[in-house]
Amino acid sequence: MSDHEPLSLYVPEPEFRPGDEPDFSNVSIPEAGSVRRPDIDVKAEDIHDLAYSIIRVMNRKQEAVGPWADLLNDEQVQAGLEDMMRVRAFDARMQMAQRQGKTSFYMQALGEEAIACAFAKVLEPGDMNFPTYRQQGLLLSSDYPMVDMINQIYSNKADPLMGRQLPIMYSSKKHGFFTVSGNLATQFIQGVGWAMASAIKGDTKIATSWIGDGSTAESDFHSALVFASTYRAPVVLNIVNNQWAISTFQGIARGKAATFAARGLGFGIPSLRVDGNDYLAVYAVSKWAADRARKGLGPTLIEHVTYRAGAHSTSDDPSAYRPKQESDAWPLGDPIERLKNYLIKRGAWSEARHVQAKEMIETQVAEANREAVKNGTLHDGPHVSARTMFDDVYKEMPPHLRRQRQEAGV
Amino acid sequence: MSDHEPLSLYVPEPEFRPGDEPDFSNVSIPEAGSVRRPDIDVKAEDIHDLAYSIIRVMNRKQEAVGPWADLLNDEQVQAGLEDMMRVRAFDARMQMAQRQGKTSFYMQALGEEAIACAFAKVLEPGDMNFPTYRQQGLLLSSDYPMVDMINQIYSNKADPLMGRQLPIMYSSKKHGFFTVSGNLATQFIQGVGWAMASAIKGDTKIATSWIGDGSTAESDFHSALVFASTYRAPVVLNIVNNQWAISTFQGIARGKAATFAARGLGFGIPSLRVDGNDYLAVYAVSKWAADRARKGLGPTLIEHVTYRAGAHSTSDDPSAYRPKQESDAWPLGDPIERLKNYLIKRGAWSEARHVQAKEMIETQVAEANREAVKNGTLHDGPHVSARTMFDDVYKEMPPHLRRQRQEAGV
Amino acid sequence: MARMTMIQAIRSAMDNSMERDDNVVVFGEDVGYFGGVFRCTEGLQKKYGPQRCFDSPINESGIIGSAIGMATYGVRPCVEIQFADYVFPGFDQLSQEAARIRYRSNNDFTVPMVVRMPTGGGIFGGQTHSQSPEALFAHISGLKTVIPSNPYDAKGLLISAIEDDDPVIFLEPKRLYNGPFDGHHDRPVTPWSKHDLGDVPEGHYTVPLGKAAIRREGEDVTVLAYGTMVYVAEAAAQEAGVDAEIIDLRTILPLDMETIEASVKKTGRCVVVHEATKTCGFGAELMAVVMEGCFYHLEAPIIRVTGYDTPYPHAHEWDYFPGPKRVGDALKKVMENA
Amino acid sequence: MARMTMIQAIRSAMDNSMERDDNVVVFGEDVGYFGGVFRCTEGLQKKYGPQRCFDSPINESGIIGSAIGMATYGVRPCVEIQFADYVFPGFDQLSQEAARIRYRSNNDFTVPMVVRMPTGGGIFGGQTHSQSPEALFAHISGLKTVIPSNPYDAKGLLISAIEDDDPVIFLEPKRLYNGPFDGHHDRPVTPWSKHDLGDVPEGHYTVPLGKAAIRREGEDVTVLAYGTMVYVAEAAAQEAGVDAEIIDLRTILPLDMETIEASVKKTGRCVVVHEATKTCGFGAELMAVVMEGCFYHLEAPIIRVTGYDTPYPHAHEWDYFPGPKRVGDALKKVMENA
Ligand SMILES: Cc1ncc(C[n+]2csc(CCOP(=O)(O)OP(=O)(O)O)c2C)c(N)n1
Ligand SMILES: Cc1ncc(C[n+]2csc(CCOP(=O)(O)OP(=O)(O)O)c2C)c(N)n1
Ligand SMILES: [Mg+2]
Ligand SMILES: [Mg+2]
Repeated sequence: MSDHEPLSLYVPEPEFRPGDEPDFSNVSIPEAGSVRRPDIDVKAEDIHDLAYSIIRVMNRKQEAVGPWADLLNDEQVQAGLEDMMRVRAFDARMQMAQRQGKTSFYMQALGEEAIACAFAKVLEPGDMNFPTYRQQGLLLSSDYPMVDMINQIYSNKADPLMGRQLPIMYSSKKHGFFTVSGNLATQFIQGVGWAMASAIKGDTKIATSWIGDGSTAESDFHSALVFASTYRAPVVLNIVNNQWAISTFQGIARGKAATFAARGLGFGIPSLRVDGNDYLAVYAVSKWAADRARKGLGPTLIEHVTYRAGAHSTSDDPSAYRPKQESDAWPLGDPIERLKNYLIKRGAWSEARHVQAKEMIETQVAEANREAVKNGTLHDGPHVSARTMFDDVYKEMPPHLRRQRQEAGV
Repeated sequence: MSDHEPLSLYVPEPEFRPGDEPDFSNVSIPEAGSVRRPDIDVKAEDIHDLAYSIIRVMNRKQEAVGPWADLLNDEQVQAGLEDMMRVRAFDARMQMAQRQGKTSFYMQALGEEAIACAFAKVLEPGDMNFPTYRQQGLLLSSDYPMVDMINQIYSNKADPLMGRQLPIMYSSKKHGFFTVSGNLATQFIQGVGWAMASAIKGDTKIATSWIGDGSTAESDFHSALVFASTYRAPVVLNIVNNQWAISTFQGIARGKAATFAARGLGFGIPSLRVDGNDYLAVYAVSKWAADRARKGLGPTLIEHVTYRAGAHSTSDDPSAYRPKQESDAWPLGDPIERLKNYLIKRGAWSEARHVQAKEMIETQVAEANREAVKNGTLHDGPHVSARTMFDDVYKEMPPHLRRQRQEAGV
Repeated sequence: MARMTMIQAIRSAMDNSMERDDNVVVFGEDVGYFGGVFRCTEGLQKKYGPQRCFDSPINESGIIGSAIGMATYGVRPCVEIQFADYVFPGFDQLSQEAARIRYRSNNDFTVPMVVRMPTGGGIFGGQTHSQSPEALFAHISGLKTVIPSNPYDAKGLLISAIEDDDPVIFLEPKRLYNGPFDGHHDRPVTPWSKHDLGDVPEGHYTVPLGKAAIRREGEDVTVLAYGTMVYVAEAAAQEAGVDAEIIDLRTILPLDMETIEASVKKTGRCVVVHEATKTCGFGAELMAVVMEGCFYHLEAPIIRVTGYDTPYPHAHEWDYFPGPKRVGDALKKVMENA
Repeated sequence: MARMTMIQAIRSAMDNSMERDDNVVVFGEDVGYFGGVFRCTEGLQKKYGPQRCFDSPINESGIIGSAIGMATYGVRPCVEIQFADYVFPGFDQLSQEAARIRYRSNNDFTVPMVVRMPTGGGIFGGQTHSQSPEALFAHISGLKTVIPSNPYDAKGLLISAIEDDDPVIFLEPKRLYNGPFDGHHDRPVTPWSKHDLGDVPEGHYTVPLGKAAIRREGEDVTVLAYGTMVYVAEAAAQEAGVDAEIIDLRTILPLDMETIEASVKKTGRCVVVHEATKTCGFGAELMAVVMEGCFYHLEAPIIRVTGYDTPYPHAHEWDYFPGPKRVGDALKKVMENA
């Protein structure tokens, strides 16, 4: 027998479950403008505090304040607002399309639109994103054709990926969007490798890797930090902390201490947290990080703090594991509403113009959808020929696949 | 064309290569006794500094000083000194045995003896180590029979592991020594799982996981930190930073920033660095961590700073990649010399007694070796019957293995 | 006795096991509060508390590695990998650790552990929710690999797996969770509630590992199949009018050679069917052992019908899936050959 | 032309490739300053600088994952995994990523990458320095897998692999690094300097992937082998006095079916040999394809001689290793069967 008290396993639980009244009033959120903006060549150890704080630009009065403000003019911000509105409208339309049986599966970015949309604006042609399945905002904020996205989602005969990939697993080298993987976290280290290649070649391109809060637990998150810090790779490492990983709250990946951003500090990587629902803050922090990468100062880790307002995917129903009202109670608000109010306050936007913009965007989305439907949908076809199923496993088809294709009679 | 300067890949290099004169005078080493000793229920964020410092007890005058001192009486320290001497003598004998062809392979712990030897003393019966291949000190400081170790190394007929395992990959549940794996880092998360099981069962046993500096780059280091922090597992996570991973210096695993201990901070795990060549300091810090685990306060990460004074293994020749004198120039000294001098200064040891102890230990080792040789050696045998090669793949031998054994005619 | 879906049967196996043995613990991604994305662990956390059924971080190496540690402690973990496609970050822990710990430690440490995972296609899951990696496990000495085809077996085999003292891979054909799917994707599937093998005792029982079941007796040709392919083979045999003897292997390692050999020696012909890619799939091993054991009884070359050697394509799921037509053609061909 | 060991030939392949193409980069554990634990990359860092040949952190998933990223950039990484036994932490990146990126992106991104690793036993490496995992790679659609058996091929195949636009696994039988080992562990090994296949051009040349080589022509039985087993088979044939046709597969995927079929159709008998564990090893696939292609020409069942289905035991290395005695017995047996 032992003299010691029995041990017990601690299993973290979220604060609120269905039936609870979510109340985030005890969550301390730094005031907008209150967090300092260091020079880009700062050492990681001199900004440990930034990994525990939240950089915010828009205050409650809808003004942009503090050292991270004033990087974008009104026109740019208007475009950013429209980008976010486009993502939301696109998501809503595709969500519906899935319900209608046009595709097998869809994943929205509801509530997280600011992150990818703002980030897209700090990149230059030739840079490469290694995204997850929730960064459609990167494509929708650049000139990637919506109809191609929908063709992919419908796996139809015009699908640029030949019906081979799950819906939303886009790929576009030209638009700096690495082929999305269904396997979590693998892209995080691949982006580091790509950035290392740019440095090896003496080029000027940078990479960005993306990962969700839950997926930071995966080993490739660690691989990425090890390689990025060792070789000072020109990469921006983005964590999108939307509080949930399917039904699992972020405390299972994080424990109940420190922050996701703080994971970078042990590697000497400058690490910052940003209000992910504040378009202006995301832009400012992303720009800071991209500038570091481009200047050869190495990697930066950014934790974008946001909230997954929708279901994980069309296969998920969050009411089974979190209160329905949690999304509304979430203290960082809605990114579109906030940016809209900021512009209105500046006199650079109006309710009327907003309605108008929304209509215009919804029309664009509807048109793209109509266009795509002409090329077919998942269950009704047409698809590309089944014969193509055997292509591109290798650059040249080896004899055994030729034989199998023949046997398949396609 | 881009407006930016070309990037280039940074590849960390050690300060000294063969032909260089190693000079560590610019390495700042905190004075013995200068680092504070927090309460064991301290929060990780309140002791970030301890992950960047080095806890030391023995000063240059061979006295034990400061808040981490005075935990062991002279008799205990004498035993500790003899433990370290036993490891060194054992290693020397086995190194020679490998050269004589008695075994295929050997790995010394030369210069690192204090770590495992001191750590062994903070454990209680029933606790479990998940060691690497360089923690023979754990066995040699407990009552595990040396002759069994040698039988294993010689893969002879008395080998407790039936000749199945590489030399030095010991296993002894009874002595709290988990079966050593050839695959790096896997044990680090296994130890966490074992500790979780103890907590699940409401038991009082704790686990300790061990890993080398180079192996912290492996993914299972991350898995261990994630699981240990999330479930507050009763485990002590030990990093033995002996500066080298075969030919690769620790800067490749660590980059050239932060420390290995700092990796724990992003998980909210209290993380400390200790002078691994200071037996008294290792004991004190290990005790602090073991107490935390036992009291249900969760994991602790310890970076033991030491130097691999010998070759990586009998297959390695370090003169190809580091200066021969580097080991002597290394500023933390030799653990045996230091503890010996401390005891002499206290009047609890003498040169004569040291010589005597050394002789006695060498005799014990030689006797154990003679005993083991009677059971055979790798190339000359005898071994256990080849028939046993088919046993214990499963608890019960399935038909296909029975058939294969029959075909083998053994 | 109750009618259960395969999901309910699997849940019931864990429930019974947790009730009988305090050492059984269940964890994995989303398995705790929510009860798993396929709901196999629903209600277990509520019943047994979060210390025995809990959510894990998304780290398959961590799930398997920590389970190994627990198992060596004496706890019996039954962990879930959300999809078989996601086991690979944990493949090192499985193949290099779990599989060898008993052997390398000479029984000093053992790993009684079950790793459950949904396998196979047929749900438009694309290349990352459809794979059938059984052959990779079968090549690793020290692992056992089980693939049930119906609720009764699923429960009995899972209880056996949990009670087994070695690591067991438990592959759940996700297309069978709700009913026996015969590959006719354009027809409704009979739910398990209308199928005899949906009759599942509520209490404890076992189906032994390493024993195949003959699903249909026949004289003309032996079909070796497991999981979903059992029903595809049944449909194919009927439609092709071939008197096939259909063997559901249930456990691919250890393999029930006795049942296989007796059947092939009787029929003199053999067709091997699986959904996994062809090259180096488990079908190759089946062809090899049948050749080794029954060469002089074979009246025609063994034919294998498998997934093609490409990733599992999303839109062309039904072109890829080895359905009743392809299996039926093979049955006819093996009958023509001589 | 120079006499080279297999190590020198492999080094020369990388050296030539780095010289011809700036995009070729080499990295891995201990491969930079030191030149690799088997010295295959010795001198490359000095010649091409640390940006093109460097030490990596000990993280196989990171090595392979970062190489994938580099390859999609346009660089051509040739990375080393220190031992094939240690590839498993990177198995997810290889099997789920490298293997499928071309396919899933419809050629938008491609992965021209080589993953080199020493394979096989015979050096008293125990269970973690002796494994032969080729079957696991062969089951993954999208990977090519190469196993050279001599310096000439090693160099030519490695250059082909580096120039290939798809991911290639390059398994180096470590027991052959210094000479052709025929399994007679108690006899001295001829060094490559005394063997014709040690004649290696210093410049650029290729040996195509997917083409087998007939090492010995014969009439009685076809032996399918690769790597070390080629020499074991040669010794066995000679000692057993069987006129064997010995085929060195060189590339196991894609497989040279033409050469295999022509030979088996000629001899009517076949023995398959590998060092890897038996169940679901590549030998099973070879038996399957030979049966599919040559059933009616087979006069006896194909026999496979392989490692046993246990971990690779340290002290019993020579009981485990499928040496000339076991292979010779199989040759005699296949000749007796009819
Ligand atoms: C290797 C792997 N394991 C598990 C899954 C299943 N899975 C898909 S998404 C997901 C949750 C990811 O959560 P998070 O990283 O927070 O991203 P979010 O969905 O919130 O954007 C899981 C577990 C997977 N796709 N890959
Ligand atoms: C997964 C894996 N990769 C690579 C190796 C080869 N290897 C054995 S020891 C070693 C170096 C480990 O260095 P470190 O962790 O610093 O431990 P030390 O030897 O210094 O005690 C390497 C690369 C291995 N055993 N396992
Ligand atoms: Mg999330
Ligand atoms: Mg080391």
